[in-house]
This record gives sequence, C-alpha cells and structure tokens, in this order.
Amino acid sequence: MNLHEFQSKSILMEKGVSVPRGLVVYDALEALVAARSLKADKIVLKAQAHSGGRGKAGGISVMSIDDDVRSEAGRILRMNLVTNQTGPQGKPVSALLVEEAPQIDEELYLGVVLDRNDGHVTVMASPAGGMDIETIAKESPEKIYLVKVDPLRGLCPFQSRGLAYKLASKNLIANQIAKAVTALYEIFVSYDCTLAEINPLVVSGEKVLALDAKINLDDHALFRRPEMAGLRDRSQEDPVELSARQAGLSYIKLDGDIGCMVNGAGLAMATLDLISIHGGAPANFLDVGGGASEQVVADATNILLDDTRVKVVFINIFGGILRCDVLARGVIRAIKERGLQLPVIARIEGTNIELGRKLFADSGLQIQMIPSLDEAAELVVVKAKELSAS
Amino acid sequence: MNLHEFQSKSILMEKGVSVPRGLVVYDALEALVAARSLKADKIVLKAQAHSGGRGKAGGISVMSIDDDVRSEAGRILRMNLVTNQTGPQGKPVSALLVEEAPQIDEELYLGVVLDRNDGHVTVMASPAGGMDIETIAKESPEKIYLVKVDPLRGLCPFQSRGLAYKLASKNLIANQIAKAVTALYEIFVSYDCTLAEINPLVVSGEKVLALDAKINLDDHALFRRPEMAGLRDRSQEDPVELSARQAGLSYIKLDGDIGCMVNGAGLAMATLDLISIHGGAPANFLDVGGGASEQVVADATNILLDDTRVKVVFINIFGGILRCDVLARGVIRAIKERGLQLPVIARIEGTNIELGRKLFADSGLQIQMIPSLDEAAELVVVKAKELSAS
Amino acid sequence: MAILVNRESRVICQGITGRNGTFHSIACRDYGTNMVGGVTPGKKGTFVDGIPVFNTVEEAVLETGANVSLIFIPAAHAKDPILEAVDAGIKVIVCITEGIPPLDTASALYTVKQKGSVLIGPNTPGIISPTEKCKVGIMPGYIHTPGPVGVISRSGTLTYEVVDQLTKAGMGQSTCLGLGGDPVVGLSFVDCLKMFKDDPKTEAVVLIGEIGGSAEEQASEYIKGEFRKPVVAYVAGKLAPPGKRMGHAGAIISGGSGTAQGKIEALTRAGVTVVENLTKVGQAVRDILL
Amino acid sequence: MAILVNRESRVICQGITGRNGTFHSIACRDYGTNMVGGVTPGKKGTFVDGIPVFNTVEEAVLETGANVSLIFIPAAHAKDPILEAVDAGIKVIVCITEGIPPLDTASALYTVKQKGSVLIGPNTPGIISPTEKCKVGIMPGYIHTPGPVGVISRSGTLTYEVVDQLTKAGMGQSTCLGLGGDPVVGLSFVDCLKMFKDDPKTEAVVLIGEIGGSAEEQASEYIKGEFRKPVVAYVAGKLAPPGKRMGHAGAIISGGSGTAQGKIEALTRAGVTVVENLTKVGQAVRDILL
Repeated sequence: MNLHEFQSKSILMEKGVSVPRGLVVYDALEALVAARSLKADKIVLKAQAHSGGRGKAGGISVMSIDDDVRSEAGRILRMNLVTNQTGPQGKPVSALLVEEAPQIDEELYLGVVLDRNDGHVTVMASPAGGMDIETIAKESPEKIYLVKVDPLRGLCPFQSRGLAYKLASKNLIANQIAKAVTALYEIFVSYDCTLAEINPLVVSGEKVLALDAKINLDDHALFRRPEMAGLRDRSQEDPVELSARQAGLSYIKLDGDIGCMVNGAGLAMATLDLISIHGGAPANFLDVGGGASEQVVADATNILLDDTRVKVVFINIFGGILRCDVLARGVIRAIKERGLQLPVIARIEGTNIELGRKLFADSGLQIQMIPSLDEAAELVVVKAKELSAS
Repeated sequence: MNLHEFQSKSILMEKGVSVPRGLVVYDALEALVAARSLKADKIVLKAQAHSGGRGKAGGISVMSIDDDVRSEAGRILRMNLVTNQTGPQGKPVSALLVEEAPQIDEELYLGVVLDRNDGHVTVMASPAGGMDIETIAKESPEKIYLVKVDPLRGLCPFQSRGLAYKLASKNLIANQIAKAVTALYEIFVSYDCTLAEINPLVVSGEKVLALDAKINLDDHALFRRPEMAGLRDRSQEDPVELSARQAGLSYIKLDGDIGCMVNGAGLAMATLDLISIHGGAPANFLDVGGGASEQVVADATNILLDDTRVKVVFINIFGGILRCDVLARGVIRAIKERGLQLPVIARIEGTNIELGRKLFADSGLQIQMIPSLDEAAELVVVKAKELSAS
Repeated sequence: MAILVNRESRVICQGITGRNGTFHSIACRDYGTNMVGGVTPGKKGTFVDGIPVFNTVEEAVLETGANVSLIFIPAAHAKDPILEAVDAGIKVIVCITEGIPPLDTASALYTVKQKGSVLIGPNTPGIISPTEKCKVGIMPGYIHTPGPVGVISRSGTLTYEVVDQLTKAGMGQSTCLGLGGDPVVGLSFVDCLKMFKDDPKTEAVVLIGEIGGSAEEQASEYIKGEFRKPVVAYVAGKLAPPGKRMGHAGAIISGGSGTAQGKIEALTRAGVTVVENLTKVGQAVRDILL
Repeated sequence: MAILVNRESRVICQGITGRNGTFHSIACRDYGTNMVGGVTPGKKGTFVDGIPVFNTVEEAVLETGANVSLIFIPAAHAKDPILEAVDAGIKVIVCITEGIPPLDTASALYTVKQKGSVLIGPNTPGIISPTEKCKVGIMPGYIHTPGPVGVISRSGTLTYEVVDQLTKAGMGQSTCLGLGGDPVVGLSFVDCLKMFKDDPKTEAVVLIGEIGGSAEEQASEYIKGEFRKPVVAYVAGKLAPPGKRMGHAGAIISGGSGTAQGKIEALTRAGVTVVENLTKVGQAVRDILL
C-alpha cells in the first residue's frame, strides 16, 4: 500500500523530521487561500498521486505568490498524470499539496529498504540527492553510503551519526540529518514498510527539511497497523485490480486479449511468456493463489469474463494445495451463473486431476481440455487471432 | 527502589495479569468499609512494607468478614514490622491492602532477574511456589525451570508457553500462566527492574491470580522512567541512608561505634573487615564514591558526625579520581563549620597525597595521620574502646 | 543420497491439528516420510491419525528425536514457531506459510543462521527427495520419480510443471526444493548448488528463477567459478508487468539487476543451458543427460 | 609481555573532550600509553593537547589504526559508544563509566562477545601494564612498578591498596585490571586467569574478590583444574551489611553462593593463599615468590 507525499510527510513530522510548511487542498480556490496563508514569496504546487516523475509530467509547479496560483492549481487538480511509472492510462490527482518553496543549499538522499539478498534492512544515504540518484548509484556507487542493520539490534545512534557526518561536517546540520536517519529507520520497521525514502532531504540555511518523501507499506503486515487502512487512496488503484485483491487474488491488467487464470505467480508469469512466444498477447496476470477456495476461483472467473477486451480464456492450473476438482467447480459455477460467451481453453494437471477433468467433461460446458501446456498455449493464441480477425 | 505489593500489583494489572480484588487503605475504619465492599466471605489484610516475611511477623491476617476487621486492621497499621529481612529496627506499615482471599488450588512461582554470572535476564518458574521456594531451589533444583533470555531477541511467546506447560497441563490455565510470564518479563525490561516476582501465582478454579508480587527498580535506570519517582515511599527508608543517597553517597547503618569514611565499595567493605579483625565494630558503611567533590566529602563528614553513636571517625582514602587534596578540603571544611568533638584518624594515600597531607597538617585540626592502614585500623579500635570505657 | 532430507529424517509438523497441517502431515507420511510427531500448544496427548501431538517443539524433540520441522502456522504468528524450532535444535525448518511480514522473516532468519539451522521458505512448496522417499512439503508427490536431477526453484507451481516434464521425459529427481516466493527466504540458489555439488546422486540441476532480486546472478557467478555439473535454467517473467516500483531505493540497492533478460544473460555466460519455452525444460535435461 | 594491552596498543578515548576524558587521556599518555586519538561527535579536526579528535570511532580507526578504546561517556548514553567501538573493530574496550543501567550493559556485552572483542568494565579503574608502560584507565600510575605479579580485582580502590602494598614489598606487576563493580561486566576472573596462564611474564596472580555473584567460586574451580601459577586472594565483605535482599529470585539464581565465607572456603580448597587481613596481601605475595 502506497502513501501520498503529504501522508508520508505527516508521519515524518510525527517522528520529529522537519518538512516545508504546507497545506493539502482539494480545489483551486482553496489552493489560492492556502498559498497566501503560507506568507512565502515562492510556493510550490505538488500533485498528490502514487507515482514518481511527477515533475517531468507537469504535476509540480514552483510559482511566485503573485502568479495565478488558482488557475495553475486547477490545472494540476484536473490532470490525469501520465509519468514513466504510471503506464499510458495515468493516475488521477487526488489532492494538491501547497508548500512554501524553501531555499535549497544542498540536496541529500536518504532511503531505507529491506535488501532481499541478505535479509537486512539497509539504510542508504548520499550527499548527491535529487532526481539523479539512480544514475549516481550506477555510475558513482562510492557516493552512496550504506548501513546494513542487524535485525535484532536495530539501528544504533552511532550508525545514524556516522551516516550524518558523511553527509555534512557542520554539527548543527549533521545532528538534524542523524535525527532524520533514525526517524526514517524507525518508520520503516514500526510501519513494516517496503520503502521509506526522503529524496531530496535538503539543507536550507541552518535547517534540514524533507522536501519529498515516499513511504510504502507492506500489505502483508497491515494487520499490525489497522489504523493505516484509513490512509489507503483507492482512487489511485485500478478498480479491477482492487476488487481482485479484495477477493484474495493477485491481478494485474495488461494490454492484450487473452484472459489468463493461473495458480502461482511463477507459473502465471511463465504462462504470459509462453503466450508471447506463440505470438499472442495476454490481457492480464492473474494468480488465484495456492489455497484458493471454490468461491475465489468463481470470483477469478468473473473478473476475467467481465473484461470486455478478453477474446479467449486460458486456464492453466497445476494443482498442489489447490485441488483440480475445486478449481473445476469454481469455474463451472461462475460460467453457469452468467452463461458462457467466450471460448475457454483449459490445461489442468496435479492434485485430483481425474476428478477435475470429469467435472469439466460432465458440466456440459464448451470447455476445451488440452493436456499439453505448449499446445494449449498455441491454440489459445490461434483462437484469439481468429476472433480478432473476424 | 522498591515498590509496595499494591504498586507492583497495579503494574501487573496494567499488563493484563489478574490479581485478587482489593483496595488500599490507610486507616482501620476505611479497612472495614473496604472489606465489606469486596463482598467476599474471606478477606485478607496485608501490611504494606518493604520486606518479605510479613506473614510470620504478624503483618498478614486472613479473616472472615464477620470477624473484627477494624481492630485487626488498626493493629497492623500501627505495627512496626520486624522480620528476618528488616533488621531489629523494623519497618513502619505504610498502608494496608484489603483483598478478597481467593480459593487456592495450586501455588506457583514466577520470577525474573538479571543473572550477574552470564548477563542474561533469566525467567524462573516453578510449580512449587509459596514461602518455601528458596528451600525448593536448594534441595530440588529440578523443580525450578529457567529460561535464559537472549538480550537482543527478548522473550519469545514459545518460551512463555514452554514454561507454562511445565506448570500446568490444562490449556485454560497454561494460557494464563504464559500471559503472566510474558507480562512479568516485559515489566522487568521496560521498567529496568532488579527483580520482578510473583510468589505465589495461584490457580484458583479456572483463574490464575498473582497473590503476591514484588517489583524492585534499578536506581541507575530511573532516569528512563521519571514517572516512577512518585511511587517511592520514603517512610520505608532509613532517613540517614536516604539523605546520604541524596548527597550522592552510599551509606548503610551498622551497629558499632566507629564512623567510617572510605572511597570505593570494595575498600569500604575491606575497612569494615579490618576493624572487625582488630576487635572493633563499625557504625556504618560509607562509600564517598569515585568522583566525589569537596561538597560531597563535607556532606559525608557531617553524616558521620551527626551520628551520636559514633565515638571515633576513621577516614581511609586511596585517591584515584578522588584527589587527596579535595578530600582534605571537604573534611576540614565540615569539621571547622561545626567544631570538632570526636577524634579523627585518617589514613590517606594516592593521587595528590602530599597536598592532602599538607592541608590536614596546616588545618590546625587534631586529625591524626597514620600512613599504615593496619596500624591506623588498630589505633581506631583502641581509641573507640578507651572512649567506651571512660 | 539427497540433500537436506532423507530416509533418516525425523519430521514433525508445527500446526499439525490445523486443516493444512493435518492434510499434509498425512500426505507426507503416505509418501514415505518418517512423520514422528506434531506440535499444537494444548493438544499434548492427542494423536493425528496415529501421529502423536506435543505442546512444544522442545517436548517433541525430546520424545521423538525429531530433526526436521514442517510449519503450517498463520502468517501473523509464524515467526515464533520458526524460532521455537531453532531453539529446540531442529536443523531443517520448512515453512510453508505465505505472506509472513518480511521483517518477521528477516528477524527469524538471523537466529536460524546464527544457530546453524536451515530455513526452507517461507512461502515454499517444501522439499522432496524421491530417491529417499521423503517429502516435507505440499507438492503433489505422485509427479515425482527417483533419479539424478536436482531441482531448485523460486516458484511452487512452476516447479510442479518442470518436475512433471522431467518425470514424463524419464528424468527422475534426486531432491527438489522451493526456495520460497517471499521477499526474504532462508536459502539461495548458491546455498543449494553447494549442497548438490557434494551430492553424488545428483548429476544435473534445474534452476527455476524469476524476475526480481539477484539470486540468479549470484548463482551464475558461483556456477562459472565452481559448479561442474550441468545446469538447465528457466527464468519466468520476460513479459512480466513492470509491477510496483520500489522508488529509487529499490534501484539503488539492486544496482540495476533483476530483469529476466539480465538473469538469462548472466546464466548463459556461466555456461547454463537456458530454456526460453517453459514446456521444453524436461526435454533439455534429457538432451544433456542422455 | 602482558595481557590485553601492551607497548603496541593504539589507544583512543571516546569522550575525550569531556573533563574526565581530557584529564585521563593526558594522564595515560604521560604514563607512556600510545594515545593515538579521541572521539567526540562534531569535534573532528580539533586536538586535545595534541591528540587528534574524530567524529566517529570508525574514522579514528581508519586514520590511526586504533585497537583499544577508553570510554568516558555518561551512564545514560554509554551503551551506544561500546557498540560503536565493537563495530569499528576495536578489540579491547575499557569502559570507566559507572552506573550504566545493567540491561544496557547486558545488551552491549552480547554484541561484544559475538564479535570477539573484550569489554573491561563498566565501572572499572581500567587496565595497566607497568612492564609495557601502558595504562588505559584512571588508576594512579605512580603506585605501579614492573614485575611478575598479575592483579585482577572487582574493586577500584581496593586494587590501588593492594598494588601499593605489592610495590612497597618489591613485588612489581605485569598487568593489573579491574573487572568492574557493576552487576554485569565484560570479563570474569576465569577469563583473566586464562590470559595470565599464557603470559610468561606473570609468575603469580593476586585475585581481589568481594561478596555477591559467583565469580570467585568459578575462579576456584578453574584454578583447581588448570591454573598452575600461585594465586593469592583477598575477599572483601565478611562483615558486609546484609544489603537489600533480592527477594527469593536472587537466592534461587545464586543457589546460595555469594557470601565472603563461601568464597574464601572455595578458594582455599582450590589451593589459593587467602589473606584475611587486607594489609597483609603484599607480604603474602612476597613470601610466596621470594
């Protein structure tokens, strides 16, 4: 679950990290009032949407207080923000953050992630913050300082201090950086984040400010922070993906016309690859998961059939915990309830396979069973092309 | 810093451990009203004083609600409680805890300490709780179950469960015991205790109750829990020891007539031993500490001279951080301010010794300087005996 | 021979009285696994289809000499039983549970490594050694057959797919294990390759990777340097959706690795036979070994 | 030769710009110690009487090759600098600070031991090797003289007392160290005896114990079993006040050990010369060695 910049900044503030003065608004007139109330010469309007690259996409404006703040705010609030991270469909702008634009003397970088390779929470800091940090990481890795945190001991004050003195020599600044490092780490572990990042952390005169912040939470640990559920902004999520997740499914929309239902993320990815090898284009990634019930399978089937772009349905299941009979019952129930309009090609294998095959065979539905995965994939692609052509 | 039983129980309750219903009262009539309000057939009156062995000393009464609760409460509240732990001077009773007396099916023991030998917080549990637990520990150590807690990992739920299932087989009971174990451990570490103990933890029907509890806090860590200062009961402390501690001194009253001022706990203990070898009896243990200032030394001198039992003062200092000149200045200042009435024998050695000797010599005070520690101790004892005889 | 588990393994199931615990404990025993006990707090003295249940792992180990544990405990509480198994001296811990908060896994894993145990998973189908008739996991046993091929995978169903092909191609398996699909897991490809290197019954290894992380890149380095048995690999996710980007931090820590193409290239450079069509993996192994 | 510190030790002081840090850093250097630097966050680039100051221990180690650290940091914040020293690779850490919350010490000590470093203290006068002209602590240097006697003590001033006697009796010292007076300390008598055993310059050891704990009893066991050099011991606290009882728990965990009489008996049984009159320790050593 991703948080907006303003939500992330509010958590940082609670932990004692300074951020530029600002207000969150939802319409253009409010934006103007907010801008004036800041009593700053220069202000910045920032589109609140779950994506990086907002600046390049026109979602961030630095203005003088004498400029036409209201019009500009209106423009941003009405935007559909298309960045290099959103895909062509873009993201709506949920709110506008109106902030004073502080003097910027230096741009630093702070980030915390869990390094999958060694299982250590890793704190990263660099004196070269800002939008080019990824390039810096590739080309001048010596400018990125890392602290691997011992999972049981946690981040120690001396480690925060150590990073801070690598980024600043003045005590006044280093102490504020150390405080930000500790705060960001504590946020990461206490909120079970997948990412906690301040980029840039700016030195502004004698102050250190988090100019932008990104905090993403791990969905698997949200049960520990039920109060965070209120911060979820559903308008930033694809409605189909959202309802799929609520049904316990992992679904991602793609651009093609072959609806896929697979169990297991690995096999689901492999299925997309296989369709592609045969020249087809999947409409989605859909993993029904390991322990799906009949209901979940039925929900998955409905999600596929609801997608008007889908021309053929491809079911590829290798039953482990998910038994083939449960799968068959779920699919059959969903199709019978709505009446079948699309061709379905199923390749099933694994636990209770005989029973599953029999259920499909006895269902009276026109579901084509192909035992060979490769042949099934090929056939699906051929079918999809026929239906496209017709 | 020690807590009273009722204060310990209130912390346990906050952490979800059940205790018998009860009320704290400060006079006999209140006790009667409290007893009646509990609506229990049997009640128990418990003297609140910082000592174990209250029962044997008459500080605990189990009564029927029809007995003369008021008289008995009055008797206990007026007691000076002399137990095997208080010394002959005893302890006043600060308050009375009036509790329902629950049915007792089993008496268990739970305790948490820091094991000095290995630096591990150690959780102890035994199915044989009650007053005989120390005997059990010596004679049947297999009945005491220990968990050594990894300092970084902390106590894990499975460890609490493991202890609980060694004390009880019924799930309903074991779950409550496990909860009490976890709570007691958490209290120990979050309050920096020197001891957290529930003895006995009783099984009463389907409930598990902390019948008695003892929580002692480490004075060195009280800075982390400033709110606990309010729980200190100064009436339970010797006023001289208390004022010594407030002056930064470590002072313990003993039974003899030789007032001792020493630096360092080890040398202070050794000085007592040496006086005893020569047939004398020290009036106190007094460690002025490593970094004592002139003021602290003056305070220490006054504490010694205030003690009317003291016949001779013995100053034994081996200067390290504490410089001999600082020592001399403090002693001289205190004696000059009040006028010297008692013989003082000083043996000083160590940092700035020449300057210290000179200060004493030039002070015009009758302070006898003896370079040899053994001779000094011998002389002190002789002087004390002379003065006792005269 | 096999790696990690074998005919002598004495296996317990933590969470044996739950639905999955019961089902798979019995399925493992049916396959041939020496299931010596189970653990569910408060259920001591009961039996699951003849398998004795204990309150704690410590008790189970004392009574049965167990040295392998199969864990089915809901994600929110799964850290504790892993630590319980380690502390009781269990050497191989197979954690099936999916969706454990990664910081919990990371913390438990630290202790696992410190005490010299091995964690398979979490979010793994488990481990199976057909040659040893020992299955500690949830994979359908019947698709496996004894033979010379070791299988290491980051994905559950993808493993079944490959194993099924291998069996149908006449290529039996020595040991198959799933590393687990969670962000933090106990074993890496390299850890397993080291074990397969020393296992005389394993003549070739199939490595099933996927996008994300750098486990395949590290395996490539290791294979190039030290691994002399033939390796066939498949990497899922060439067409994978870009997924949720982890801000800059993800890119910084991964240093640009993690794409399917990058992994395929690294493996190919290390001399691994990389198969692009999933359905051809079995055949590729057959071509190499026969 | 000596134990733990010597002529080659490169010593830094954490907290060097504080009053005690400055005073004792210079006093140690005056004694002959190789004081190569100091650490006070934010004071990098400054000097304390010519000794360079760094922001972090890591920097100090990089710049000076330091391997020993002397810590003067207020008790409430002393855990962090111990960990900082360990992580920076310092092998011998001498923590003078008194009154550190014992749970902080216990937690820091865990890491110290895990990383193979040694913690002397906390609440110790430190360590001094007169033969090596190296003092890392706060003891008055002038009372020491080089010689064959090792001194291990749980008490500061009591050590000075004994060392003074030894020097006056013509018995010089190889190394003297204070274990520290806090409930949890880094080294035990046994740890130090093992080091003195292997130190050819140490011919006899004086062990200064006191009531509480079981360090002396453990030392007795070790001496009886493996330690062949003569040991003279003094145990303070025969007449000690009963002190604050630690409820039942203290008695249970100590199992009845901890009294001065018990310790004296255990040491005597182990063949140690136990001196009851503190002022006779120097003479007792002289009687044994001459």
